[in-house]
Amino acid sequence: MKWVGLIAVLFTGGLLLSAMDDFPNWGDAHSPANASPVSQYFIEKTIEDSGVPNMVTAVLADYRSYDTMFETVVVLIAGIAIMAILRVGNQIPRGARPAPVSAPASVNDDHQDIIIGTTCRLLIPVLQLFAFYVIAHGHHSPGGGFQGGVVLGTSFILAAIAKGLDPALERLPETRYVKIAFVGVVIYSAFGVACLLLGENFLDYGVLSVLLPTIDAAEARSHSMLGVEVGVAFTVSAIMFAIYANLASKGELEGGL
Amino acid sequence: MIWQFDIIILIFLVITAVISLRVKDLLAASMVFGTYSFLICLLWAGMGAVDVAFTEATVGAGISAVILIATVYNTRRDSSD
Amino acid sequence: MGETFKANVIDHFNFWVAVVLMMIGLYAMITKNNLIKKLIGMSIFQTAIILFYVSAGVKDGATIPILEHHAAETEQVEAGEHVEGHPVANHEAHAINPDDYSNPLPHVLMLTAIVVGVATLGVALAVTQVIYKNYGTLEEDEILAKIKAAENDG
Amino acid sequence: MPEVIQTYTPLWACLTALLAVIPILLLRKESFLREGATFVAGVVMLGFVISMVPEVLSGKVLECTLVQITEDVPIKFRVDGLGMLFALVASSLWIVTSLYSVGYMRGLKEHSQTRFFVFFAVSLTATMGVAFAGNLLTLYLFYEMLSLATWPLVTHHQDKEARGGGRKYLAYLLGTSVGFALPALIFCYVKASATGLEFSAAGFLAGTGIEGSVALVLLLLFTFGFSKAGLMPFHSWLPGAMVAPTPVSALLHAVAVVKVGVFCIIRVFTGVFGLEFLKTLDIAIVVSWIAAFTVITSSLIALTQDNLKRRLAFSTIGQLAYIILGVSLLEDRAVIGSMAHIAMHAVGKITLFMCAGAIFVATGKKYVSQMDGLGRKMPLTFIAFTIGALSVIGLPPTGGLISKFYLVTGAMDAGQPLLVTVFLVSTLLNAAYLLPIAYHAFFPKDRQLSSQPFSWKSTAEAPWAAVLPLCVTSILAIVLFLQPQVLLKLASLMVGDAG
Amino acid sequence: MAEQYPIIVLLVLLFGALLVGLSGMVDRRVCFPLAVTALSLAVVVSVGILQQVINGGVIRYFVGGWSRPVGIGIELRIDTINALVLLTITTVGLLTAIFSFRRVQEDKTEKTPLFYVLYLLLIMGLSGMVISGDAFNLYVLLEVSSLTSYALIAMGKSRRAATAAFSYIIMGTIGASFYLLGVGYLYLRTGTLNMMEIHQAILALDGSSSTIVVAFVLILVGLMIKMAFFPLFGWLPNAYSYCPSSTSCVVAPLMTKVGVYVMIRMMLTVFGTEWVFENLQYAQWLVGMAIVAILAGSVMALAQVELKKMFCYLIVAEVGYMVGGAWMANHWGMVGAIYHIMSDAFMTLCMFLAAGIFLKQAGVVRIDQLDGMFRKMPVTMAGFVVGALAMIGIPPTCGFFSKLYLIRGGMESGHWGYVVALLISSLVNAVLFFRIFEIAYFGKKPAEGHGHHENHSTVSVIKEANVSSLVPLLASAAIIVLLGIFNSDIVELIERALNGSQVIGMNVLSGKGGQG
Repeated sequence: MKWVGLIAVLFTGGLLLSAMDDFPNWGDAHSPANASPVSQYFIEKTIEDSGVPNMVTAVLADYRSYDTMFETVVVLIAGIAIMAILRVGNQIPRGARPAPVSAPASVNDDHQDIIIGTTCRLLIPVLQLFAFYVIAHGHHSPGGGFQGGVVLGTSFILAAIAKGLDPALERLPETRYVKIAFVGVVIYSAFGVACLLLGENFLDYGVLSVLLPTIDAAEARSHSMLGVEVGVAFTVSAIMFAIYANLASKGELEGGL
Repeated sequence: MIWQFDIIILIFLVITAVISLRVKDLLAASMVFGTYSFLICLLWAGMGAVDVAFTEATVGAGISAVILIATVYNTRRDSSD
Repeated sequence: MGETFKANVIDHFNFWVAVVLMMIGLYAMITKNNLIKKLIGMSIFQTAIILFYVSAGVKDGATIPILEHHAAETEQVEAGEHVEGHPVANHEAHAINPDDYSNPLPHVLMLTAIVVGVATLGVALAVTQVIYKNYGTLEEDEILAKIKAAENDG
Repeated sequence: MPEVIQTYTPLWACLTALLAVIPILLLRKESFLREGATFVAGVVMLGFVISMVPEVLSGKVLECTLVQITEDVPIKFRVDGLGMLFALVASSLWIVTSLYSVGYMRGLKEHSQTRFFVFFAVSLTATMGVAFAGNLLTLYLFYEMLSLATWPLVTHHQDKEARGGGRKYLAYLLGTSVGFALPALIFCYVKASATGLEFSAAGFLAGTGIEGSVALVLLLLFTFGFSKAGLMPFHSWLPGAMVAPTPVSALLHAVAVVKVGVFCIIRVFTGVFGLEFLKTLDIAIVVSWIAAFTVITSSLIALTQDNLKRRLAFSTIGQLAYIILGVSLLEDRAVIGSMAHIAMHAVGKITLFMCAGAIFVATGKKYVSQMDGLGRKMPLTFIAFTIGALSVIGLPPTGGLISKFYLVTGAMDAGQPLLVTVFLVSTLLNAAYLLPIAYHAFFPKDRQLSSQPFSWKSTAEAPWAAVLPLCVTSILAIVLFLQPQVLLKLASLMVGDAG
Repeated sequence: MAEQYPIIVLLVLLFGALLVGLSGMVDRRVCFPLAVTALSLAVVVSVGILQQVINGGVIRYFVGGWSRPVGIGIELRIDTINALVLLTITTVGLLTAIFSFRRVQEDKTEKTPLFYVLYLLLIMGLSGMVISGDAFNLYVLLEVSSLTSYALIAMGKSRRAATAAFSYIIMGTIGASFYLLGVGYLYLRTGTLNMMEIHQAILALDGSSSTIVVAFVLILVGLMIKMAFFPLFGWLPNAYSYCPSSTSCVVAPLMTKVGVYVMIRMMLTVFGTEWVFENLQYAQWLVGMAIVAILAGSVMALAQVELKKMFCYLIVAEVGYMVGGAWMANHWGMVGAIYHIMSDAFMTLCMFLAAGIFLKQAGVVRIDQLDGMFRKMPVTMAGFVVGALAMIGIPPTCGFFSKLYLIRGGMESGHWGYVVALLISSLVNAVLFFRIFEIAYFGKKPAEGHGHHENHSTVSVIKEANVSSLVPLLASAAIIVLLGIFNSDIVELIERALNGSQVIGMNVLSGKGGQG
């Protein structure tokens, strides 16, 4: 197996490198990829089309927002898949989860350090605030729904690591994060469907200006992008936490690390 | 981007990748993988791909490493290779 | 000296390293015995591909693909004033030089790829845990031996 | 070109048997009504077929296109002389056989009779489909359908022997049809799809420029591909299929399966290549010699068989090879003889098989050696047997004489004295393996048996439903000797077009 | 509304999944009707799309309205070929969803909502892949369908489901990553992701770029892993045979077929046939590999004792059919390959549905456990027989006609080895299926000592499956026959896409496609 693998890998590597002399130079501004009309368009017209200075956000949430919608769906699938795989025999609870009688008698208790506890208590709100900033300010600075969503999810994960999974799950129980995850995709696609209903193509946000008479098409795009980013953040944050919660507890959602 | 800096990171990248695959302790491997992610995120930031870097920092160095560690915790730390 | 070195190696150095990283990851995916190691290899493979894409979008002397804040503010206002309905090209005065900004498209694509990567990793880790529950090991050869033993019993 | 009439009658004739499946299934609890349905369907089918006879005799061709299944080639029915001849034989003998099978199956209290009758009807549909097929694709379609529909019949007993026989049956038939006939078909499709693969007297392959070894390979692919014709070396499914209940053997060997095989080969010679085109290619002689070899070999093997059904099976192989030999001579008279032989042999052989079955039902005897003196017990059966044997051998006063006469004169026309000899030698062999059975049945070797006086009261025939059909077919064999005109006219229609 | 059909077909499935997920948490009984409704709507819409394409030619749908310049947004592009494949996907999805009804009734773990969410998203991913006109968007949807199928396979109750899923994940990720890398190479050289624009750029490069060649090889290898082309099929048999029946019934017919479709799409639309067949010298090699795949798949199928495993190896052989057909550089070969995508989807569906019913009703895993099935489950066997006849290639089922076109292509282009391999594989199929028929017809082999008696009590209670299982089976059998009977219409549609201006670069294919 090792030899087969090695040969396959070397062959692939040779193949990949064989085209190297045909490559444009690294950093060449006039390489086909960089000088293509598509890329030029993004750089030149983003502001005009939607007034969003962060081109990445604009391309992500507007020009190629169809991709991004499915990307969100991929995240959703990952969460659902992990629940489907790991929660074997574990009933997915309907309604409220019974509150744990006492703090779980797991190893976590030993690590329930005051320093960690305090740090987390300080850190988590800041993290969450930062997450909202990242989501909201994605138009102007690096960031957006994905990054913000992950940071938001991380804040819950941090809580789960520091205090144990159960307290974290009390705040964000399974039914809730599953719902949030679904709602995120619903929000995203609802923007697209709204455009559809107003007679334009799917995700053609410009037409949404009809709904708010004070804004024009460009602004409508800008605001819609924010809207879909919020949807992305919903799904991503919930699923990131879901992934962690399931993986950390072997799908039992109790105890944790 | 200072290209010397770029090269140093690239070399370190290869080193961390090899280490994370060769170390027999899976927990250590996961940690080194986190380092790898962080290095590659630095590299991207240097290349001007700030959004990608940000995402990699949160997802690669953050979530990926955490869920790897969570799995290692729930299974076994030692590995034959 | 510096110039020739740059021309011969640096021009494609990023691609070279990306390919090397891919090969490391791919080799680990194929040959490693431990399932977690396979998955680390998978992640390295994927990040290497991302590195490849991002390298393709780099421009010498260009900045990050975010327009400067002030310029953005003014342009936004202008856009709001001049454009009714569909946006039309009318910004000759504020022409943005594409060479000044990195190519944003690979970045967008790679955001997607990163997220796909972590999703795959999560699912794979979940499967790994199930395998561990079933077979009590994460070594491929031991799992195969146990499967064989189970088949011979049944 | 012959005048073409568009009509759906061929379709109806074909569908009648298929539609009969529904009442058979519905009436599965009422065995009498169920068999009544089979019988009625047979009569209706024969009615449809006969209704087309006058038009065909007057030189017209009936056509109907069902579906345009590929761009160029439709699923199409086309009734010409040869198809008519075959359809007549098949549909009339179906009635007889179904009557016989009622007697046989009841007599032996066979299991799963409904299934038997269902697949019986389906195989008849397929046979009619083959008879009326207007192009090669349709022919192939129904050919395969027949292979599959007859498999449950062959393996009806569902025991180990049936399993083996059935396996061999399908392995040979499907193997050759998929392995040889299908590529040949597709090759034709590639070469001549513009002609719609439609059979014509001139042959649709004429003018496609195939020649030499390619044409020979193609011809052999077809000849061996339609291995229902039992040409050596792809013959051994036929004795294997003897495990089937006798009505099946009768139908299979006399009517449906093997005749479909030779029919397809005749179609290939007369419709795909065309006799004239084959003459220019000068390749048919290869097939002639294969057939001649089969004729002699199978007759010799038949001599050694003690199981009556197996002996008849090898006889069938030889007789089929006659037909192929005749058509491969490419002479008008030989071809007419071949076509007529389909009918003559069918009538003769079905009589023989039904006799074998009747003997089995009445006495449980399967082996020739056990049949000493049986003629005194079952006089009607053995009289019929004798007539059938005469017909197969080709002696007066039976129809077999006529077809054999045409075949032999055709061989003379072709200037192949050696092949004439083959015909004559094999005739002697036929007589050698059939006539002693009849003779010893009436004049047993055992003195004790022969000394007993014969009286009608001591006879023990099979049930009337089994005896009546074989009487009918033996009479038919004689009638065909006296009145062969319709058959010969139908057969010569095919040759006349070419000339 | 009609011009929005391309997106609606996906949205119906997406919202179906979301609704199932949200309402399924409240009451899981709504999952099945919701899923079936969503899939039925998707079928209706894809029929609408097919009609539109037939009447109005290629549909180009620009998501977000970004049509100028082409390539900044994402384009959905539907010609007759992908309209047909789309219809196939949604139909298979609907039939299997109906089949899954039993699973819902008996599922006690309350995973039903999760199953249907993943199921609908899988169908959505596959449909999206098929109609996408953007190389990267195709990757995203490829991952959507891959992730869902990983999860669906890993949900199997068998202990080995997880290991099978793991190797599937590893191989699938390698495949998808190769595809992604290939698209990266393409992007590097052409600067766009839109398939048509890439094609224009490749034409402009005039075949001189080695990057494009490497990109093509990468994409091809990636897709070959995804479609389980020999020798990269190792993941398939375990993955498809240890998963729940309702999963295997949708994954087995569709995943490999969509892989083949994407390969053909790459050859036709992205790289263009002149480039692929004239600039690259791989065609002979690939046909050769296809021959090996066909023979190897057939031989390995012969060696199997488990029913589903046998079907899995048959899939490997069938993939060989299609790859070989596509790479013959012949009009009829290509037509046959595309037609076979559809016919094989339904044939495989029929096979796996029957296998699922046997497993459910009688606990059949091995072939020799099928004894006496003709008597015990006549209707199921009837459906199975139709599927089996199609696999063997008996007219008038669709299997015959796909073989007809493929062999015609092989003969016209002189690939005699392929023709022979196809015939051998047909014969092997005949042996395989008649072995099954024989067992099902005759019952167990007589020489089986005590095991026979033990089984007897369980065997006698075997009953015919219920309606929700039989309807999809019989429907797929009917579709197999209908596809065969109306094959000339379908082929006409395929040819329209191949010959017309819909797909660029058909000179090679239509030039050689004349009548011989």
